[in-house]
Amino acid sequence: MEPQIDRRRLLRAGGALALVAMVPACTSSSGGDNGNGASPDTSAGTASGEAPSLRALVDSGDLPPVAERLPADPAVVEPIEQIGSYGGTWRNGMVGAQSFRLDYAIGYEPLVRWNLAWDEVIPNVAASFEVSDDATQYTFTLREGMRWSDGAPFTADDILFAYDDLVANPDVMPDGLSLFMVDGELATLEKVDDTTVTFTFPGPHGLFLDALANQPINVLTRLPRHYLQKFHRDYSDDADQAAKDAGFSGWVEALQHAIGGAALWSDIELPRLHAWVPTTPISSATRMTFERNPYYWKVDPEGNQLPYLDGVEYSIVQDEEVLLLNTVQGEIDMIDRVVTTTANKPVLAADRETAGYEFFNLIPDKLNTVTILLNLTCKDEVKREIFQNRDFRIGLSHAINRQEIIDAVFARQGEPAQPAPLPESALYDEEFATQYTAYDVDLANQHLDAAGLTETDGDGIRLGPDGTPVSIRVLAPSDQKTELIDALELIKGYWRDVGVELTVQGEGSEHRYEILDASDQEAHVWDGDGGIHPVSTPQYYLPMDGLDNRFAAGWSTWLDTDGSGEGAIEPPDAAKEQLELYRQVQAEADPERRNELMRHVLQIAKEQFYLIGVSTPLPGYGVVKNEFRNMVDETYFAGGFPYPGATYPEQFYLDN
Amino acid sequence: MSHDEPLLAIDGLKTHFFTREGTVRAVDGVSLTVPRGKTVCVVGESGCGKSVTARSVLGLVDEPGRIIDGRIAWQPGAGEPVDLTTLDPKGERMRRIRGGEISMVFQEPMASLSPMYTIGDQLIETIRLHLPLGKEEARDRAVEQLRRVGIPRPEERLDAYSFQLSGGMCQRVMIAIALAADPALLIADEPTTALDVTTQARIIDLLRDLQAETGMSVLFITHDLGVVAEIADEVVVMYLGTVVERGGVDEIFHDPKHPYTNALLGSIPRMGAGAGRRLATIRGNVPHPSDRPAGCPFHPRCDAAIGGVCDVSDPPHIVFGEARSVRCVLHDDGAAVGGDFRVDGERA
Amino acid sequence: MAHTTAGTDAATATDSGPATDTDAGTDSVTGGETAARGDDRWSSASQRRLVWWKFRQHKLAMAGLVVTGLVYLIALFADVIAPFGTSTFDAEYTYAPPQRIHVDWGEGLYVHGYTSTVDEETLQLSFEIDETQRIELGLFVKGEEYELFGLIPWDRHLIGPVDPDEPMYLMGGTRTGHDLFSRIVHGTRVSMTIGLVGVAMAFVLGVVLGGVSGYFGGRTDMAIQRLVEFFMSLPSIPLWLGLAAALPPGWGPMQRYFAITTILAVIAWTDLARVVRGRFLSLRNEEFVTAALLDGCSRPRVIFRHMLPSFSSHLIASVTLSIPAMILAETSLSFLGLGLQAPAVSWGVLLQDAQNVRVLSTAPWLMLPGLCVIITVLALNFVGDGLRDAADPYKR
Amino acid sequence: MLTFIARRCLFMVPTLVAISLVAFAIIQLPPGDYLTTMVSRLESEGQSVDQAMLDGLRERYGLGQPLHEQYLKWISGILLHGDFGQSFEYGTSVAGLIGDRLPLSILLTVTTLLATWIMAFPVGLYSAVRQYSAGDYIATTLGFLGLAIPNFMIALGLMYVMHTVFGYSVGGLFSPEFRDAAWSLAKVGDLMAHLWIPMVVLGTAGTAGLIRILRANLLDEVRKPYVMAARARGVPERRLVLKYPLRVAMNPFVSTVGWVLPALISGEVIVASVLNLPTTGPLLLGALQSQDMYLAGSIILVVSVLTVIGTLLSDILLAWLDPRVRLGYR
Repeated sequence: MEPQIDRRRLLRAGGALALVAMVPACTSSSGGDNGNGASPDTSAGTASGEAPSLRALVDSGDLPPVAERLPADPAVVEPIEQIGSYGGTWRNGMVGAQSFRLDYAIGYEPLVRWNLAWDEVIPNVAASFEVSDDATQYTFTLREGMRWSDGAPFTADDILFAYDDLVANPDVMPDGLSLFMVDGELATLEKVDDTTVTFTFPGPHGLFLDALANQPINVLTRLPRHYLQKFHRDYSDDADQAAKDAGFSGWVEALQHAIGGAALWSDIELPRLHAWVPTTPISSATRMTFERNPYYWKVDPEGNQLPYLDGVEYSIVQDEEVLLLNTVQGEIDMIDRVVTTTANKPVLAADRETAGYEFFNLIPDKLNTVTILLNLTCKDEVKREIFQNRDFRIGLSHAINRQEIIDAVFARQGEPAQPAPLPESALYDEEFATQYTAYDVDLANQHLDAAGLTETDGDGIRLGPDGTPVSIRVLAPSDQKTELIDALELIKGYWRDVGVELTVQGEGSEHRYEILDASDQEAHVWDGDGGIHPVSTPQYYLPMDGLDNRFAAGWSTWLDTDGSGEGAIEPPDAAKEQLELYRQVQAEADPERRNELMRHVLQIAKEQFYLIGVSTPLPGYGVVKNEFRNMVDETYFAGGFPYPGATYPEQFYLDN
Repeated sequence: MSHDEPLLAIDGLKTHFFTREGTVRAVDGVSLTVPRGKTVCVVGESGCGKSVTARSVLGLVDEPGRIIDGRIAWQPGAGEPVDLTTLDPKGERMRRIRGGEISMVFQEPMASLSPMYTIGDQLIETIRLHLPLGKEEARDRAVEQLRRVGIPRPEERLDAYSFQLSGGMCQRVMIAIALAADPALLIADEPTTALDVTTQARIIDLLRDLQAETGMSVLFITHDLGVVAEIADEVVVMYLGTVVERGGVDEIFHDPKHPYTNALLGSIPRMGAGAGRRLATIRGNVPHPSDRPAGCPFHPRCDAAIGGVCDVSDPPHIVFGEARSVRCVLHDDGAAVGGDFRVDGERA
Repeated sequence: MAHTTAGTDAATATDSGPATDTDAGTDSVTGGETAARGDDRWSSASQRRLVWWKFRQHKLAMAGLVVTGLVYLIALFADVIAPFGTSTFDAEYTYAPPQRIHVDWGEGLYVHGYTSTVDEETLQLSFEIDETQRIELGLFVKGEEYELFGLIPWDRHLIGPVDPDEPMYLMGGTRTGHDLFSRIVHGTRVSMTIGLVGVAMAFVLGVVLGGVSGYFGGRTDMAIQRLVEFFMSLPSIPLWLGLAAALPPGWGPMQRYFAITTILAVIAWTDLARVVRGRFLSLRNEEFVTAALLDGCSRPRVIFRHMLPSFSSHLIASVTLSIPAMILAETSLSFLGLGLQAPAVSWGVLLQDAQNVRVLSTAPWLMLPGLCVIITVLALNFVGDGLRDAADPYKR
Repeated sequence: MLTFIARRCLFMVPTLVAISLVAFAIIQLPPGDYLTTMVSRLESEGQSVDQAMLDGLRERYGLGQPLHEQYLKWISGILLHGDFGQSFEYGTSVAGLIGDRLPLSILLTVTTLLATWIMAFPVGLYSAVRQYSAGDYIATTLGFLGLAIPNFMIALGLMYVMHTVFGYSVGGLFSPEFRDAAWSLAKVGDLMAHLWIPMVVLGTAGTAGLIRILRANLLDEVRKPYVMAARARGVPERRLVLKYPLRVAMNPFVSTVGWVLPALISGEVIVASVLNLPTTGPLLLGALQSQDMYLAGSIILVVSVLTVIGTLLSDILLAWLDPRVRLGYR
């Protein structure tokens, strides 16, 4: 629950790209052979380098030689700074057993992944891929001779098992996974040969590759058939018994456990494709340790098997202050979350010299520091009518003294801005970002008057059409992002000055989501996502299903169900048009055309002015020890960019 | 009993309590003697300082009380008497006197025994503190002591706890503990007050028998004149921290000199006296020692008080004989003094 | 918490043993011999006065009483004492260190303003005293309007800048640029009353259940004892967590406040119940109770007119000792983020902001609410301790 | 004595049943369940959650079933198979998780309790024997200070001071070099070097409380007639205090044994979080916050059962110590 989970974003275009790793692979139909221009195809033959600890095992006969462990065409990772040396442990930490931290740091080995610049999907586990022009067929070519961490071969059958026997098996997953669906129908998977599979969707699915690359632990590359088939009724008659022996109620539960992903960190026996495999489960009391995967399938340009680092160690602390103190004592090699908050920056900065670390930048994919989402389909019809009035929203926006909030709450960082694509984004629109941000009480009053709220009561609060004072109860998180409530407290005063009452309703996460789910809020506050990548994170720009982005649940229900869903309210034509445009985005295979379509969606969002923002999101930062090398200077912090996994942890090394 | 020196002689004892509210003169110049082999009773209403006097003897006065003046001469055998007031209350000499030479029995037998230990434990402890006996011998002596105070099946009772015994039994145990080391003086501080009447009588009988048997002296503190009549050889009447009258038991009962003694006696119901007759009561209450009246402390309640005299000057101490004296202006008259003196002289 | 059980145990423990400590026999020296009959002030004084005399002797307790009184006064007059309201802030003064009050014999009190800069790289705020900026202070100055006791509109503040828009940060600025001093003063209200209200609730529960248990004994006692035992064997944190998290949605600060208080009371009543029961058990067999019953007094009358008053001072002592425990519990709850929440202002809420290394290293003055907690709890404990010592004035 | 113990054991049964019910109920009180927690966590990371996956999980965890069925499933698992169920968050068996941490909790509790006694005993004794002396006032003030400072403030302050002044590696019970080492004298020494901080933090309040209790009780007892009587029969002063009143004044010490565990575990929740100790407290806190139902419920249950057993032990100890209790006179 650190207050600052809000940094995700992307490299400034063109910045720091010298470091790029894998050669850009073909996004569309041109499927290269191994997608790896920088390295010879025959790297297996030259793969001489391996960690001394593994060589010892090879020498003693406990492990096959490295050439046999690597696939025929191992992935070649271009180091960010230079070729590293073997050894050392990456010391990291997390608060509580939060397995998703591991997903991001260690688990990111999907079929295809994002490049460092976060603008292109490139091969990973798949050596190459091919997309049909209509974006309905996706063919992935796997690496021959690639192995799971226990030495068993990884083949097309593993993908088939993961998909056909688990994800698409109604006994195991009654509803399937939406990732593989178009219009509610699952794709079909076909095995072309031992290293080739093809997904066929019932309709165009232009964002399928993006979706695969967005997920830190995608199901297709982490469900080993040889290990899990003992739990599957179709493969083993004793599946139920095996599941019960393993502590599950039955075979389905055992498999669901595996699909859910938690098994990755609780079952250390589970074979995987990651650079490091755990030696202790996440349930260990104080720390979780990892050691290198001897069968890891990536090499550096000189043919040395990765990873460089021998292991990873996560200390599991219970309080973030402990982690902070550990960090300033130089006991953490690289950390980018939890302790690296804006508030902690002075503390961390003070000890940079003594502890020997530096900062690196994180560009968050956040939308804004404070996004106020009036519920445009509020259950209170009077308020709904008021909130839907664009002048009302413009008036409220002009009433906010953004600079004062920036000074008081956000450490004087950032510029006044609306929730809109950020300057770093390809879809940046200055007018969208800055419209109505001027602090002008007179102008605010004019707009509010124009909204028809001209009468006031004795306390100077404007009266709504029903004669009651206009008040907005804003739902806010009480257990995280405390700056939101701080900011609301200030906004309360500004709005009071223009005759609108604001009350803050702070709630813990669970209850907050319940309220949002029922659309019972009058308004809520969040920071929001999609400042960099509106295409993959569009939910704050148009009415879409979701929780934190719920500003018009009635409309999105109407749009999703063609007006038949419970609580559906017919949206204005603008919103209908937005959704129509976005559907085209989803079906479009060409990224450029997607951006073009998305600009239309954003144009409408700008005109509609659904949400009120305060300022540009604060830049994030991470801490990296001076001897911890091959770490980028700047990267993105975003839900869709599984960081730090996306920065190739396998090529990190310790420089002694 | 080879010499006439009294066993215990208290002279001008002053024990004051220095509280924040002021000084409480609980004992203010008490003098009395306990002859060898005799029983001396100290009588008086509650709050007159009898208990404090008794405790002062053994140095058992708690903070914030202090003996500020006077002598307590203790002379158990031949040789120089010891002034108990000069002994360190926590010192070894005083410790040996307590329980060894002078024993004390308290008002509440039940509460005077620790509930956490068996009575045998506490009895044997006392024996071994004062007599050079081994464990077994001490145990035998303990059984003997219990038998001596009339406890049936003493061997079993040794392992009993105080709360398993009746009040009378407990008092017998206390007496057994007190007598365990053959003390020369037993101070009994209202030992029967908390007991019912029949038990009271038995305990009194027991004490009398034991005294006869051992020849020890007893300083008996009570407010019950009936008990006094039964066991006392000599009587000391106290009022508000001072001795107002001393004398032999018969003298006190038959010829009380102090109006207070008189009044006390008047408040006892008498057998045969007219059933319809009202008991005399003493006017008013005992004042708090910190609010002691000027002059004679008893004058506000005294029917015979002489205005201008009793409330102004301290009453004179009139001595009629070795063991007979009174503090009252009424007896400062030559004739009266003479007459009484003679009578007393004959009796002494 | 550990304090709760330990703190009030003493009162229970004193009633062990068959020889009850209420007997004023001749055995205890001053008490026995002196406080007997006689129409002096000792015997004629009511028990309440006796307790008071005894209490006065305990110097620490008296000091505690004075401090406690002051704190409650502050709570009562918070609006007057605090220079600013709870929502006033100055964005330039986030994490501002405390200002020093200067005295100019000619012109009165003043403080210097700050010029603040932020290091773009480290985000470190630094404050320079700006000698040229002289902010005049005054006593009973005009400032923000408020309603004293919620009734009387007024705008005077005990101390404050002569121009109410000027910054005055005697105890420094908070994370959001509010005046810490004002916040502490306002927080006094919630923090001090939460103890009172909570204890009042716990008191009713404890006295009724403990009384019933102790008076009737037998099966009733058994049942209630099991209940007490049960409540005591549950770790209190999960109880707090569960109950606090279960608070109905949409509750305002006031309702939340009462809910939290109730939760604290639900946990605290067991101690009081044990004390009361112990007292009742030892009193049940006292003669005056039997006498009252024989006199034909009804049972409730016996309980409330005869038995309760005889140990009311013990009760008061126990109650006083549980108030600080409540205050501590509120801070702990707030620490866990389960207690009151901003914008409500209590010491616990203020401390929530102070629970981090940043504050310890760069803004230690934000720990001041902790000092207030300590001082107040200390004072209340002394008062309670003194009361407990004095509860039985006949004892010594 | 045997019947006494048997009777007490019998009384434990309804208490335990009630505790198991309430332990289960407490975790059901907050709105939502583990999955909503998971969703909110992922949402705050910007991840969207697949509804189908959620439904599958809800089914798998049995969260859709009525409460009483969930309870029966849980409690029968415990009673019949010793199976406390699975932790949602950790994906492993609850028994294993608790088993890893409980010994340390108990170690910490027991050492803290002992330290508390060792500290409180002489100080309380002194404070009572020398009532209103300078030493008494100092002990009283220090004791109350211990009571007055919130635990988490002591913990945080101590941690910070250790870090800034001594450059001490904070958090945890072992130095890095001993974490993986086999048990040895040096490792035990290292443990002790780390253990004192939580002991101080956890123990201060308890010590202060016990000092007060001992002082008050001893003062009461010292004034009892039997002390005077013992003095009057020549028992030496030292023995007088140590043998007689102290035995009675010990009772509350013994009575605290039972209640100490829940109190310390509650206190430990905060302290262990701040000091990063691998004990049950933080596990419980985390489980409650994420609504990891079986884990939280089982910890509460285990701790409560231990408490009830502790109470039983303290009652037996009390009976052994105090003949009045033993012989049924109280």
